Amino acid sequence: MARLGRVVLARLAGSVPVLLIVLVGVFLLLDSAGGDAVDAYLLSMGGGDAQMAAELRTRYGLDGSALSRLLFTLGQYARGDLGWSIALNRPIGPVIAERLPNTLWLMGSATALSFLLGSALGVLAGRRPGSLLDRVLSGGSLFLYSIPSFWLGLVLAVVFAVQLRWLPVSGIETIASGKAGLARAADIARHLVLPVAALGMIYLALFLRIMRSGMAEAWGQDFTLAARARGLPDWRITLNHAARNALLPLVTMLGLQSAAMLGGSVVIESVFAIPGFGRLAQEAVAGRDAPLLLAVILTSALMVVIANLLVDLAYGWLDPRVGSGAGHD
Amino acid sequence: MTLLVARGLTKTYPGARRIRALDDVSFEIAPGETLGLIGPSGCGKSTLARVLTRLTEPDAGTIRFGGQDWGALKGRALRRARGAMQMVFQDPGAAFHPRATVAGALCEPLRLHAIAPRSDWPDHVELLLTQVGLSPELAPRPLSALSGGQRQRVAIARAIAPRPKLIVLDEAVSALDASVRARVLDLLAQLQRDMGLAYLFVSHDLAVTRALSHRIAVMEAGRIVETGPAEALLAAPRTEILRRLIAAVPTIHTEKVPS
Amino acid sequence: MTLLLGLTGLSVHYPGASAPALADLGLALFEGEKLAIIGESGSGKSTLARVIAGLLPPGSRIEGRIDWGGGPTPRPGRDIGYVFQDPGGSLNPLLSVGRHLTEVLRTHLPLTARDARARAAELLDTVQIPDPARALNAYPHQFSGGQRQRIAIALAIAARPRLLIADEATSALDVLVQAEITALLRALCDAKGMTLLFITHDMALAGQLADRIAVMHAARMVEIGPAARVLRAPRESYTRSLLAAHLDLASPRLVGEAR
Amino acid sequence: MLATISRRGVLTGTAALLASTALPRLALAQGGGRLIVAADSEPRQLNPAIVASNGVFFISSKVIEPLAEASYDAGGLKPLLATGWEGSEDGLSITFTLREGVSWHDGTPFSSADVAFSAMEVWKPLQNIGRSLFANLEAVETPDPLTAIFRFSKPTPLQLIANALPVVSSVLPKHVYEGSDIVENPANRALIGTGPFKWGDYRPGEYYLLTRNDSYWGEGLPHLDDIVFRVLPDRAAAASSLEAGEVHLAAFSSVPLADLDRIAKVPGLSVVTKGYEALTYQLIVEINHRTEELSNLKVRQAIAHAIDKDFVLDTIFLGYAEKATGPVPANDPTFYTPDVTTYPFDIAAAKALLDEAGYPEGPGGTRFSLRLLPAPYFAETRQFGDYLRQALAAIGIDAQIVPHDAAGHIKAVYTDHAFDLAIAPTVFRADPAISTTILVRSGQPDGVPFSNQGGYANPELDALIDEALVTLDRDKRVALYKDFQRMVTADLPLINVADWSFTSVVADSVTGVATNPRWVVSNWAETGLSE
Amino acid sequence: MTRPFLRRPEALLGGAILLALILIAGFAPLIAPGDPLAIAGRPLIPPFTDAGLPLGTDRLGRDLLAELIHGARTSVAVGLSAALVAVFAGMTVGTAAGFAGGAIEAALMRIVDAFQIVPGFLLALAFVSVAGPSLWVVVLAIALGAWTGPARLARARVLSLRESDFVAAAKVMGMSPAEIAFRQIMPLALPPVLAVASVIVAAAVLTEAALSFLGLGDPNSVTWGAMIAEGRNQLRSAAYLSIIPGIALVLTVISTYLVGEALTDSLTGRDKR
Repeated sequence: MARLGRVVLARLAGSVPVLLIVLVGVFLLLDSAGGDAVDAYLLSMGGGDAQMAAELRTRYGLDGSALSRLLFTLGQYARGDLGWSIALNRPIGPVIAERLPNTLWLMGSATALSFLLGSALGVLAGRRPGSLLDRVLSGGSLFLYSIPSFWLGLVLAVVFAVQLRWLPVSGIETIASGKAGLARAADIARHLVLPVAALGMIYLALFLRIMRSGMAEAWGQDFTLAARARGLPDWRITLNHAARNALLPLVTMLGLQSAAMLGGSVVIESVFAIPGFGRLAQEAVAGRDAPLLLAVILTSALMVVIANLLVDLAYGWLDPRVGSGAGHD
Repeated sequence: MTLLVARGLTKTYPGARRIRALDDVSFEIAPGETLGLIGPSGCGKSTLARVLTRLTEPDAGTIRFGGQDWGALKGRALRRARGAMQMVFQDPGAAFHPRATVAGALCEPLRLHAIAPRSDWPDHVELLLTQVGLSPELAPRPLSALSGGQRQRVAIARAIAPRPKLIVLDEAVSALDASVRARVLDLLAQLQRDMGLAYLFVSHDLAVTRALSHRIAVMEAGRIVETGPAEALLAAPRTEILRRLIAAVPTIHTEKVPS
Repeated sequence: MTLLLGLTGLSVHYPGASAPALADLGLALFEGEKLAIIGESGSGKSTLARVIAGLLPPGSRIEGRIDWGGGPTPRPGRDIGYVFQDPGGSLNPLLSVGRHLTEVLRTHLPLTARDARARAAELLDTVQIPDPARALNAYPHQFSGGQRQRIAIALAIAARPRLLIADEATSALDVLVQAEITALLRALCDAKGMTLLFITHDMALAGQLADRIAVMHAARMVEIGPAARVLRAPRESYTRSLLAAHLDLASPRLVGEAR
Repeated sequence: MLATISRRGVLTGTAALLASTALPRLALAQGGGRLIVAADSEPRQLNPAIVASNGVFFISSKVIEPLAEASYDAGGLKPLLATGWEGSEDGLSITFTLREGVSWHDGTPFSSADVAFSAMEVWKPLQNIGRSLFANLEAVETPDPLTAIFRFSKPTPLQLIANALPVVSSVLPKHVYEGSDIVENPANRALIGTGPFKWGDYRPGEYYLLTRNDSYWGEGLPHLDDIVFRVLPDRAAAASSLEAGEVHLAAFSSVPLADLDRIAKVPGLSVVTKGYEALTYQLIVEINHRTEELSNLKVRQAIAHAIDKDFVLDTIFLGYAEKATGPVPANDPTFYTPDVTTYPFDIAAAKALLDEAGYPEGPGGTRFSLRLLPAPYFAETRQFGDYLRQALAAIGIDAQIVPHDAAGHIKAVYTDHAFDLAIAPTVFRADPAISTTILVRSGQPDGVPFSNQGGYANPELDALIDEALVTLDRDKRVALYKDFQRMVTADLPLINVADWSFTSVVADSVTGVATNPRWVVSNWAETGLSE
Repeated sequence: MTRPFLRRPEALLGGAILLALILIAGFAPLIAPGDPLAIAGRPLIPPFTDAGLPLGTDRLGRDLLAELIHGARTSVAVGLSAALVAVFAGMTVGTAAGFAGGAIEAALMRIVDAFQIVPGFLLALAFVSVAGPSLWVVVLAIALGAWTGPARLARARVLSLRESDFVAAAKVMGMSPAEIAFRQIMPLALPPVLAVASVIVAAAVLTEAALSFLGLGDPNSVTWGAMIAEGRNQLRSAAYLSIIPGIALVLTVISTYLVGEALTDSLTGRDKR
């Protein structure tokens, strides 16, 4: 375990320069924008006078140079402080802590669903490439893959929430319900069904296709032929030999897609009114709140780094040729 | 006068196991001579071939070739001098640009070493193809349309195009079927006689090496453990490794059948 | 001599290919004999091995008859063991050697998990893998090429098949290892009374191992007979040309002795 | 005054009124219950005394009350924390009589000291509207706990202050704010007021929870147990939440106009247009007079002629708006006059004016090009932008839409002046002096949103605006503002296109809806739930 | 054996749809002359009820068919341009990194990493909000999140090709590094990148739609995403407003995938057995 800890720490340390590039880039982007946090604030007030704007800029330190503001923010990070959000008028740390779980739930469930179902269906499709089942699953996945997730979300909401009233329309849990423990978990789960379906479908299709083509590739390899020559039962060759090997590119793809999934959740959060990272980022951009946007991007990037690390560890565990996960690159 | 003198070549590959691929290797090759280099897989013979052709830089050691400090040549000077030392690879499928045609592949050395004006290239290509026993009609064909044996002949034609003094043959016939291999070996021997070429013939196959080599060097674990004239060496092996290599050659227990 | 397998008028077409991979082939294989099939690349020798083991790709068209003497159609793995050319490729890189072996053992034999593991260790011992108990937990990439081929042989013979097919089982190996594996195959067949179908492109190897030799050329079997007779007095010109191309330490050299 | 600004809305509004008040539901409504309301935004500053805007009032007006609220009754005002107000003859003071027996949510009694503190320490120095409105406020005297006397340095019309009261006079507890940094006081995030509801909880991005104030001064009020504002920034989500029965009320047109017809037919839901009469929004075309072509009155008139207001009303507002004739909306009972220059839709006239102005059609029919910046924060302003582009194309003006997000738009128009035409949704706040004259008065410093940033300067108009500001006589003041409307429509510093207000979609179970002209931003003490 | 590209039925189907789309996009001004945003009739005419306006009109009375046709133009243009920018940038950086090695490679790959760990859509969102949603900004924003894939692919391919025999042969022949890099290796590194280009095109079309859906599209041109976003508010009352552009979108993306998949198979020699 100590070794694993070191590996994790080393990876996180190694990503520091990358994160720095990200932070500086995003800061410069937002800094070049027309309008600042005070413009956004004045809009929300319905106007104000020039002196007021000047006072506000001084109050929020917006009158300093871009460099000094960047250094100030980075200095805060070095002290483990995420800073103060101008747009929300709150410290950023707690905001992130409130929103992160929602996005994680959405993303995590969508990933789990699409990965499990996608790989299982991919095995079915890839078992006999070219068969009727394969054609149906491949065609179906291509269709799912081509549907914009926001559109799917809209339709699902209309059908299942508004018409049938089986599931809630939006939100992450019943507001101020006072529920706790299992009842709350069940409530959150009910709220997640539709957004997870909308977000997960496209990745389900993606994973299905990758698994299927991985299977097709595995069938062309000597070891599956050798397994047939050894008289192993069909299911065993499919699962233990072909599928197991086809899982490797899928796991790699899981890492590569983690950033994209996080991005995809932005639109879904908007459709289903889930207060998550995507909405926070939109609010940050709209409010020209550089510290908040930086914190959101930093946290997302960290999440992606961690997701990739987990994927690498899983890869190392799946593939004995790769060391404990540290050596895989 | 020797064509090539290698002294103290040493090469260690970095990495976890730090394999010493070449360990103080020294040898000579005379003009027009074939030196066979034999050894089990992993003994370092391919590394030696790559070090000689300057595809890999040694950690230590010197190479003199054609009176020049070959190992010290750099950049443009090296590229210009390369015409004198060519190489033929094991896999005739991988040694050409995947989209090359026969003529295209053969024109590259002509252009790079200014062997002939552009207008004369077609004639040279035709000549080269004839020299390696191929029909000039193959010239416009893509290499991927040729058989393995034909491709290896084109590789040899490409190697002789810049009129080299030495050709390094790295397992050059190992991937070929026996009957094709025999004919390619005949071709190599004939080119040597006609052009006065020297060969470094790297192979794991003792029988093949013996057939083409004047002298043989035996490698084991990065070192040359035994060198000598081919027949004499095989008649009286001094090292265990050579004895084992000899014993491993499958023999048909019968007199040769007249063909 | 009991007939193990009879092939009559056997032809094979691969899907999408115009020319047959095997054409009108007849063969009788007897119990306990060692038959070598030789031929150059594309001659159909591997197709022959695969059609017998039932390993042709789906969509292949088979004509003619395959008759199994004494009993029902054998099951691959249980009644027919198959060793492939590439020892690396035929093992699943993600499964331990132990898993490979127990998987085969428990598929074909009524063994408990513990017994299967013990049996697996014995098998590894039989094919001379050092420290079998530890080897069970190791993965294919941790072994050398020769050892991997030994493991592949252990897998092929795990269920004590009547017929062992070795499809170019030694040609991807180093010369020194090649001899050891050949010896192992011979010893195993002799000890267990297995019939051996040995596919190779090497005349001499066939001669060393086989009782009978069949020569394939362009999808047809051109000659079959006792090994000594085929090698000593080939009836077909193709066989003669193959023999002529064969090189061993007694073959005439192509170059003069070193000056 | 029962002004309903929608032609089609009269019916639905009345129907809803019937449904909610004519039936004896009020009696049933005493049962309390939880009202769930869709909220489309989360204001960063929730204190209504600092930020006097509808987004803030929507939530905070239930907790913190002003001195008076708008009313349908004659006089237009209903007393809340103040029971009476009286101006002096010289216009230099206004005396407020305060309500007895009011206490803050923390139990402390409410007194004139709180009003004095709010006026001098918050409204005058900090509040977006108060900063100009109370610029001349010198002191607030508190002779006794129930009397507050506002003293001004210049004559100040009582009419103006009274009209502004619902918006500018939210009273803060002195004991909570005194001596602190008022803008950053923690109480701004957990409001303490005198209102019918107490601050409950806030989960950013999810909801605000307000709970019943059991010791509210109003007899038997409020009816509801609590109010939940559910954050639903997405307009379609608000509609489906209503349909799914997850939300009782969506205000501020959070249900898209285009969906109203359908949703009005959903059983159990009604569309209500009442309750916004004092919250009139004006769709205006802001003009950058620095642009050479636009400095020409004929060009401005041509543009005014090119706009088909009927189309705008029917298609963009689907009837939920009224044609604007000038800078004061027709539904204002006091200041409005229809006697102004009007610009009927007339393409030929528009073209002729452009020809006269010296901008003939070039090759391809284009006379000149303009940058058009529609404000991005309302669907209607964006759609009108799309329409205006087409309308201008018809008279040979090539308008390219320059898109910005909200903050970018504010900066581009009001600070950088990087526009030729802009489309803004300004608010008419019951008196032209509060936020209307600033749109045309010269001398506004750069960077002030919703003010004259088009570089328009008309000394005559400026003088009129200044005069009206210190005119105490009611009738004279009204007359001055009628002149103001005539001058603006004649010279077109900007073009008023339409006046619109919002709609609410309300579940039939909600009672006490639209009981005053600022209903959605009032305290909802009388709102209840039946069943 | 790889089947030639044109002998695959799915490729033919996809290719036919895509070709039709490109033709429609190219000749949009001829098929539907005039400004597609012009008001053509009464608002909200349902489809197939008015011969003059076969697909009906939208909320402002604009001809839906004209919008759809011109929307194809935007979608195709944005998809192709974004993919082009991404592939070009990715190839350049990836090839440079693969060849240069050492510190330059490390630095370039850190930048690639940086772009890869930031959710591309977040980045696009921020970029478009800040730079203002013109078509080129949208193209750039999409490319910003898409170029890392081609960069990694190109680098990996260059790294493996660098070690291959034919490169060694070219070296031994005396070819200069620059010639090896650009004449020998570059053309071979292109096919796998081109193969993913179709995925990038499809993803770009979807991303553009998503951005427009969130209100970040160029208001001066018609886009299908914006049409869906517009129609979304009438999803229940006039569903056709978002269903019609939705179908167009799905068709475009599917056909791009089909063509891309067939292209990948023939370019990389992969084939379904």
